[in-house]
Amino acid sequence: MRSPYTPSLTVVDKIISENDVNDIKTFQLAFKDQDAAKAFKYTPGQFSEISLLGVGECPIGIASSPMDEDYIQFTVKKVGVLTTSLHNCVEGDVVGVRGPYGNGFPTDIMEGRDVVIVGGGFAFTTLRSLTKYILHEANRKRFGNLTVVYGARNPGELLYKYDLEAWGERDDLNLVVTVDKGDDSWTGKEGFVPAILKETSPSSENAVMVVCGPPAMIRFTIPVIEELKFQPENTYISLEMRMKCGIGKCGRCNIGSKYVCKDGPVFSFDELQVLPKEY
Amino acid sequence: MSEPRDQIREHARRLLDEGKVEVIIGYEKGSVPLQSTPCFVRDADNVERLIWDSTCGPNLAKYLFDREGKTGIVAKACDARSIVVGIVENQIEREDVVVIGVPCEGVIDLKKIDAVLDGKEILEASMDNDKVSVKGDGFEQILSKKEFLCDSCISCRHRNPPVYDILAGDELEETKESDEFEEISKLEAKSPEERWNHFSKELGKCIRCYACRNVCPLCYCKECFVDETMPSWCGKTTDLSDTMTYHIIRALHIAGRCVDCGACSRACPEDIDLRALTKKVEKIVRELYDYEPGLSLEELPVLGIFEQDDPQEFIK
Amino acid sequence: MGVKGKESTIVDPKIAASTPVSSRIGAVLVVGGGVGGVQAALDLAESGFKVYIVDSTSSIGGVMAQLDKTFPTNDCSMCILSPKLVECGRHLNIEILTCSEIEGITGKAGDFKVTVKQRPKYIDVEKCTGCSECAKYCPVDAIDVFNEGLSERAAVYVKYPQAVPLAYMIDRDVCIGCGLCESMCLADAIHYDDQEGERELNVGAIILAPGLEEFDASIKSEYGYGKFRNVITSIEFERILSASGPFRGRVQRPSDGEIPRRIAFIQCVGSRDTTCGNSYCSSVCCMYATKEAVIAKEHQKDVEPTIFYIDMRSYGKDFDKYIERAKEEYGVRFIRCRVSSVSEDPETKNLRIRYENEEGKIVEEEFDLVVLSVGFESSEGIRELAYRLDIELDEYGFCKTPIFHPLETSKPGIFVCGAFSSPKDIPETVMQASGAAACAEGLLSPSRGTLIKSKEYPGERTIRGQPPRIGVFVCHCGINIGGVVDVPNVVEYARTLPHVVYSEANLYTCSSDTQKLIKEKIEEYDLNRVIVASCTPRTHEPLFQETIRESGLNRYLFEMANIRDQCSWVHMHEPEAATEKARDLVRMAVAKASKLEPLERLSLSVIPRGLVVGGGLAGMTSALALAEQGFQVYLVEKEKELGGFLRHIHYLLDGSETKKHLEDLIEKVQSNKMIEIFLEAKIEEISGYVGNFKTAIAIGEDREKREVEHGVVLVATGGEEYHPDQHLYGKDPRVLTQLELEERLSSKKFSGEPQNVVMIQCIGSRDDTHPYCSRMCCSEAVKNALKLKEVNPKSEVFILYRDIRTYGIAEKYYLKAREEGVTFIRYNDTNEPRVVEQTSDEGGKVLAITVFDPTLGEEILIEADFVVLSAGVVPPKANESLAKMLKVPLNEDGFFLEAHVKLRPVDFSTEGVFVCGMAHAPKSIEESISQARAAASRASTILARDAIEAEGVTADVNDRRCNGCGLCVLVCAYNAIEIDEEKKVAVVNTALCKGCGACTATCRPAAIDLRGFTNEQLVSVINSF
Amino acid sequence: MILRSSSNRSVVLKMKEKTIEKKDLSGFIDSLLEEYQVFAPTIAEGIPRFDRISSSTQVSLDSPKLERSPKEVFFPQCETLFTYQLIDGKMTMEEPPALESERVLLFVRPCDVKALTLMDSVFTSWEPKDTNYLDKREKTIIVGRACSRPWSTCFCTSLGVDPFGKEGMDLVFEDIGDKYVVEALTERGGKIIDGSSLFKDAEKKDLENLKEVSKKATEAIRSELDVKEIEKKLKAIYDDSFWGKVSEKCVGCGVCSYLCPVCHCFDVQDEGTELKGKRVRIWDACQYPIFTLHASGHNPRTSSRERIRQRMMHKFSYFIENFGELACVGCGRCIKGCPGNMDIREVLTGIMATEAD
Repeated sequence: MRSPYTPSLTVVDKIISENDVNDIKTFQLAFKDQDAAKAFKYTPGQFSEISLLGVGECPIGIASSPMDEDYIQFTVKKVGVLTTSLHNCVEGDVVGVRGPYGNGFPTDIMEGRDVVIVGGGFAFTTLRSLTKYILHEANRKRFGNLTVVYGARNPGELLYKYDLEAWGERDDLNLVVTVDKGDDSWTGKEGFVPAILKETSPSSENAVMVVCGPPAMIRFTIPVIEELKFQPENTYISLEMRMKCGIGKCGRCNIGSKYVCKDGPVFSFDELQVLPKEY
Repeated sequence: MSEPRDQIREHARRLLDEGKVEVIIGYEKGSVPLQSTPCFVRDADNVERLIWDSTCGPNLAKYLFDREGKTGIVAKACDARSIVVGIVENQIEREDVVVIGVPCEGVIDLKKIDAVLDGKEILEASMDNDKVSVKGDGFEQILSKKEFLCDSCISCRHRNPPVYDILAGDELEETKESDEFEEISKLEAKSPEERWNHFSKELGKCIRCYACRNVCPLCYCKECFVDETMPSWCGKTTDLSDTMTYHIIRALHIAGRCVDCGACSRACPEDIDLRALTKKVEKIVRELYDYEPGLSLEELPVLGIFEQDDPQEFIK
Repeated sequence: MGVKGKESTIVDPKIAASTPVSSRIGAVLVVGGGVGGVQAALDLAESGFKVYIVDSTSSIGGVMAQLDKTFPTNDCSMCILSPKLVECGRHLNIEILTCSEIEGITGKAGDFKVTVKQRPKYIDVEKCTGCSECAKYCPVDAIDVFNEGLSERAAVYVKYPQAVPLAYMIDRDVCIGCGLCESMCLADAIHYDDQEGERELNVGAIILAPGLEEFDASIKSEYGYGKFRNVITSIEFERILSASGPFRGRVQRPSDGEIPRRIAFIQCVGSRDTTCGNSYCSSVCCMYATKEAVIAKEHQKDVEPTIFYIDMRSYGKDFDKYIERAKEEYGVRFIRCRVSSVSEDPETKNLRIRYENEEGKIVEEEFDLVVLSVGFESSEGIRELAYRLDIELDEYGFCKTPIFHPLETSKPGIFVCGAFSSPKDIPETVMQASGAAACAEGLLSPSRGTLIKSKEYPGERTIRGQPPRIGVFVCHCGINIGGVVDVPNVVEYARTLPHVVYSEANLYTCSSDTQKLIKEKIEEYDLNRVIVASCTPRTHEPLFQETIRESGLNRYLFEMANIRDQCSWVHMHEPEAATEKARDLVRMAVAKASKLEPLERLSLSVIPRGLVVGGGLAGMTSALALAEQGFQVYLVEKEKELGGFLRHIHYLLDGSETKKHLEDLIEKVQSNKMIEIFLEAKIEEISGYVGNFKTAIAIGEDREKREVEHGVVLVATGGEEYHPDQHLYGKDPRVLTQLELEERLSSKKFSGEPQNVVMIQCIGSRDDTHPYCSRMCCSEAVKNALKLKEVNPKSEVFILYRDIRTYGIAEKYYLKAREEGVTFIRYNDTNEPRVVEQTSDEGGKVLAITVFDPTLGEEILIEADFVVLSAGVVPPKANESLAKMLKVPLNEDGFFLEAHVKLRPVDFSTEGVFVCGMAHAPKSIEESISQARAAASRASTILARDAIEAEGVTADVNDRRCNGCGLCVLVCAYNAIEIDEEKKVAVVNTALCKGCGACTATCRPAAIDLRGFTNEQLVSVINSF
Repeated sequence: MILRSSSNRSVVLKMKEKTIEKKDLSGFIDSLLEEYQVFAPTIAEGIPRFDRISSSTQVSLDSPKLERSPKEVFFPQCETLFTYQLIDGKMTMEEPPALESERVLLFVRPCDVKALTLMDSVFTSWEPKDTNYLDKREKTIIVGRACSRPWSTCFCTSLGVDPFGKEGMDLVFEDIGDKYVVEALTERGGKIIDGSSLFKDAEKKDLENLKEVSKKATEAIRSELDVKEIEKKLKAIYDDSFWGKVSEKCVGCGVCSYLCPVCHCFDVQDEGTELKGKRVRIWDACQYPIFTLHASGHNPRTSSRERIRQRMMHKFSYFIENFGELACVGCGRCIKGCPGNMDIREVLTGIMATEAD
């Protein structure tokens, strides 16, 4: 009997510091056990429970794409007990992983349609997974136009600068990167995500919108989404909630009758409309 | 003079009518015989819900912490002392509270009554001055109230609220019949091993429900040490080491502050002898500093101040 | 952080005559490394002068290092002294010359050349690491002088374990030259061929702090010292009590090692004794004997101490309370008598004491141990020193000082402090030391900052976000650690620990070549945390912090594992377990180090001006002392004129007048351009903190507002005469206070008929409402009695007293008064004199005083023309509001409570605020002046800087957890925390925070963390254990 | 072995009723002990609870107080999920072994058995199943007892729980005075009494008696609540001021949750250091403020108003949505245990009486 609570062990392969103040790092993990690696099949938008034995575990969205076969990546901001300990890890340290959990983004629904990805700040991690997934040569044709609007507070806070650079050179996506406030070296856009989204004005015709970001951003983006005429059933958001077990048992991440870990974290706007606003 | 209960109602009505307070916190009859339940009266028409008798156990001072607006509160002596501690510790604004003090002859410990009923359930009960009559399926018994008071009430030395705005009922004569620390002295006389066994047995029962902490007016920390995770001071399991850590540290945190209201003991669903810890700590503070908390608004918290001649036997 | 050179405008004319201002040397020589010398040196060095300390012994510390506890707080003497010694030892601008003596002197004030002779130590102080290996192998057992001969030590020795400098020396008198130590010393520090050396020091001023010697008790042969083994001196007993003493704090008697139950203390051995030439009082013996009695009782419950005394001279601040406690709580028996003889029972070695009790009966009592409370006296060495420096001594061999210049010797530029000028206790010595430093600073202020070194550091490397890269340096400490702990094993082990990227062993990690090596390794391995596993952070942490700072690392990225004092030393016989423990300790240090963060030290600019509150003697003296040093001063006086209490004092014990001195002083203050005087002024508000105070003052009748900014505050609010309501005072014009009597005597209103005068002591002192002794009333009464006798020798003067407290040299005048026929009658506090008006035999109305004379055993009646009440000193009411504004405490009696009664007698725990004069406690003119100068000296250590650096280890409040209960505010000794009433959370002023951690420990919800010792760091240490 | 899960309960058999004399009960229990781990109501230190017994003498059927719920037999308050140890730089993890033998849980009331079936829904109705719970649940034979002595705080009947109900039991004991009527409901239940000479076939009189007793007991339940369509009601009053009032006296302790036989929320914690320790799960309660506190400091349920609402919504609305049943069995433990005498019956009455504002 293998308990669903027992993690598989992975080794930290690589640590990438993502921002200037260095409180966000991407951890690239490789499973120690090949069977576990094979069993770990995920879709963009899913998450895993990351463990440090002796410290605890917490759920973290998967930042790599399912197409990245040799490793999985998690981008972690230093906020709590576990994330702080994780930040103290060095390459070669052992980290437990169980999952993947959650529903992930509805890539099946997106197929054959335009995709608009809107992300702000640290919440871009699973959107990056989705973007990478769609952009993969094996997948790209299955989707229509891809628009990515991504904003951060300042240039230093932008995640995945290496990806953004590579994506910027491609012509099969419309990448719009913005910062709230630029600095001397910043030549890109300045402005808040909702405004930039409005300016970008992607078509809602046969399109699916995915949005992730801090509550304030979401609040101001919703009117823009409505203005752009994206239907609630075609607009998806990935929610943050305090989770523990990740598998719908421990009872703390519910919003109404839904468990964010099991039934989410991705919800369409029309699903959310019937749920209490307790998040 | 009318009954304290009627006086409480009268004062409550007046305070609400005159707009002196927004709410009166008092007791009303509970849903279970011999239990009262906290009651929040905002409308003068509802003051008849308020009661005062020996079932009024919960320490209502708890509800003053973190409350905004003018509040009237029915406070027996120990509740009033908790309020004093709250004021002294900057948690309660004196001017926001109207204390309706009630001299108190002690409250009933239901667990003690249950113990003598041997499994029979009380379905109805009534009380007069010193008797409690209980009725159930096929039995009726009249009990002497005095024998079923809470332990903290038996050793109580402050039956009159030290601070109040209005006094409902007549001041009572203070008694000093028994030795307040008798039980503690007995425990102290035991060998370390016996004491260890006592505490292991008692604290081993803990289910970490935190009822003791949450009913205690003085446990008002925004984040309790047991809940803290950076660092984690205390394991969350029911292993003896964890439950002991929890209870001992809690006792230390209320050292010099605990007024021995007994609310924690009454709240404990596992009947743990919590006062063995809190009363011992109280005794130590008394012996070292000759200090009793909650008696004066002027006195600073004893463990919050340092004086040159403070005893420091612990540093040798 | 540099030190400013300040322009001086006013210079004492006496000094001005010495050396031109421009060529004064910015260095000071301090002779004597006791607590006085150390304090003076620290003050001077901190305010911008180079300091040399010359001590004749092998290390500094003096007598205080030998004491066990100190009265009246029972603080451990070594514990409070040692930090100062360490600070001295590592101060960049203090050079300590041990085993040295002054050979000769040339030059004059401002520019002396002093020749110092250095005896060989046979050990290179620079190389010696204090590891103690040499002493372990030395085959010689010599008498341990530090332990007063009660134990033995090797020929190669260090005075005591905390000695500064912690370097051994060889006692060549007993050394047999076997060479064992040389072969044992891995530091290569032993040089048998060491020669006597000579140094010439060029200094601008000299401070003498050589202290005094204890009286040789064998001279008083009737007490049997030297004959009976169980008769010991108080200083020997002090060593017996000490935990580091010969018996490790166990009270036992020398003859058989048994615990003595009955212990007798005989007071005034070598004091107040004309038979041995020492007619002065040694001032401290009553207190130290009581303290020894109390401590003995604390150490051994069944000890029954008895103190035989003449007068209980517990005149100091809070001393009487101590005596009361000794009686009440400890059951110490006090017997007032002079012991006539001590004899020994040859069998039991017990001692029989013969004495005459109060009823005049001869009593004989047996004791197990007799302690002789020996006094102080001048020594041959001190006389020699005085001779070489050409300074005058008084009749007792103490340094001669004018009353109004108690810190000045007869030679300009040479100052004195401590017991050398007269017997005194530690706080008086410390005050005088700071005061003497102020004198030197005043003289040399133009040269301030010219000879000091300061350090330049490279810019700090930023390590934010980098994973920890820890380097571990494990010290062999010769074979101190290496001989027990398997150091290579620990080094290997350290390498396996998380984040450790480098690890190595050093023979002596503290040696200067290792410092270089550490810096290289930091560079080579890109280390961002450094751990040294060696001795103790107490002595060595600053050194290593310094080293990593020189490599551009924040000093707080250093961590120490104590594998010597707490490991190899205590487990020397279990090498395996010790190695295991060393591994544990290193692992714990690594756990903490990996969580260390750089901390910032707040730099606070300093406004180089002072505010002096009170324009009396102390206030004016301190204002002038600051002005002499070139600092601007605001002097606030509540009255319309300057002068304070001194205006009511007209003459002194020796009969000299005071008026001239006072006028001179006022004139000097008024004419000093650096001093701005506010008369009839009231302080309305004081805000800010050290270096940056802002004070609102209302001046004059029309309360004109003035706001001043200043860096320090000196509190000199003085004292007032108690206004009696007893003994017909105020009802009968013939009942006067001493001040009123003095007024009359000086205005010659008393020159008529011979008068009968009765003086009653302790009016408003040592009673229920004023439990303290007012200290000066006994001298005041003696002074006025002598004056009365002088004005009219036929006058009869009676002084009714409880204890005559003419301590120190004043004892001389007490004797003189007795000789002149002044009658002293003792009364009990239970049997106070009564004063009534009655009709005399002649039919006139006279004052009748009845008093019970315990010696006669009967009540006596005195008819008097005048009754003079020796009214005590009370604190001014306004102290309370001032204390609140300054956030400094008052004691129970209403006087200001200093930071530490022993070693910080003019400081407050609130930085930048100082106290002097009678605001602190009742005291004499000399004491007020000394303390006033001390306050100026302490203040100048702040004012002399451009900026002060606040501690980096400070408290940090987590708003989310804080519930605003305010307990932290109450426990903060530095007033660094306030509650933000709006947010209901505590706010720490990091400028004031000293990082003591009291708030952290008090905070229930653990909302306060101490940076550098965060809960997270400490828990990780514990968890890794 | 019979597989059991919430959707696939064991086959319910109809077998002939038996009886056992009360005096023979201990003999029966002792015979069980020879073969099984046996859990039964006991009293230790004055606290009645279900615990493993080693002798029939430990069994206490008439406890002076309501015993602690039997949920801890399957879902202990602290349960080790796995242990771990770093040996020579290699991390190893070990899960506690599965139960080796079958267990018998004796004398559980119908309401508590019902509660177990509710808990089954949570732990076993979707993947991944909670193996820790499932293992214990599968390997435990549930012996119920009809509730012939309800407490004054019981209100099971209002929630559709029958004090003589047999749902979820393998075997049931029904008290008819000097003996019990015993009914095997599943094969597993039958298995443990098969071959025991202590059990006799029930006589007609016994069954008549049983009917009588059952009727009396049902009548003895005094509390009657109308909670029809409560889930809809709750949705309607979600933002009502009612919650502010009802939560006012709650002090936010976990007594109600910990005594509740249905509450199943838990927390996962590591006990030990980085080198060695265990991961445990511990009961948790939605009334604790930190239950939903995010690491960022955000808390979606900031006050007891939201937390009480969550508790009630979970039991009476969300659970129905997910599993079609209420997550309350009316045992009344929370009423007896609450230090402030907050009575869930009153809260329910209040909910039903509230018109959304």
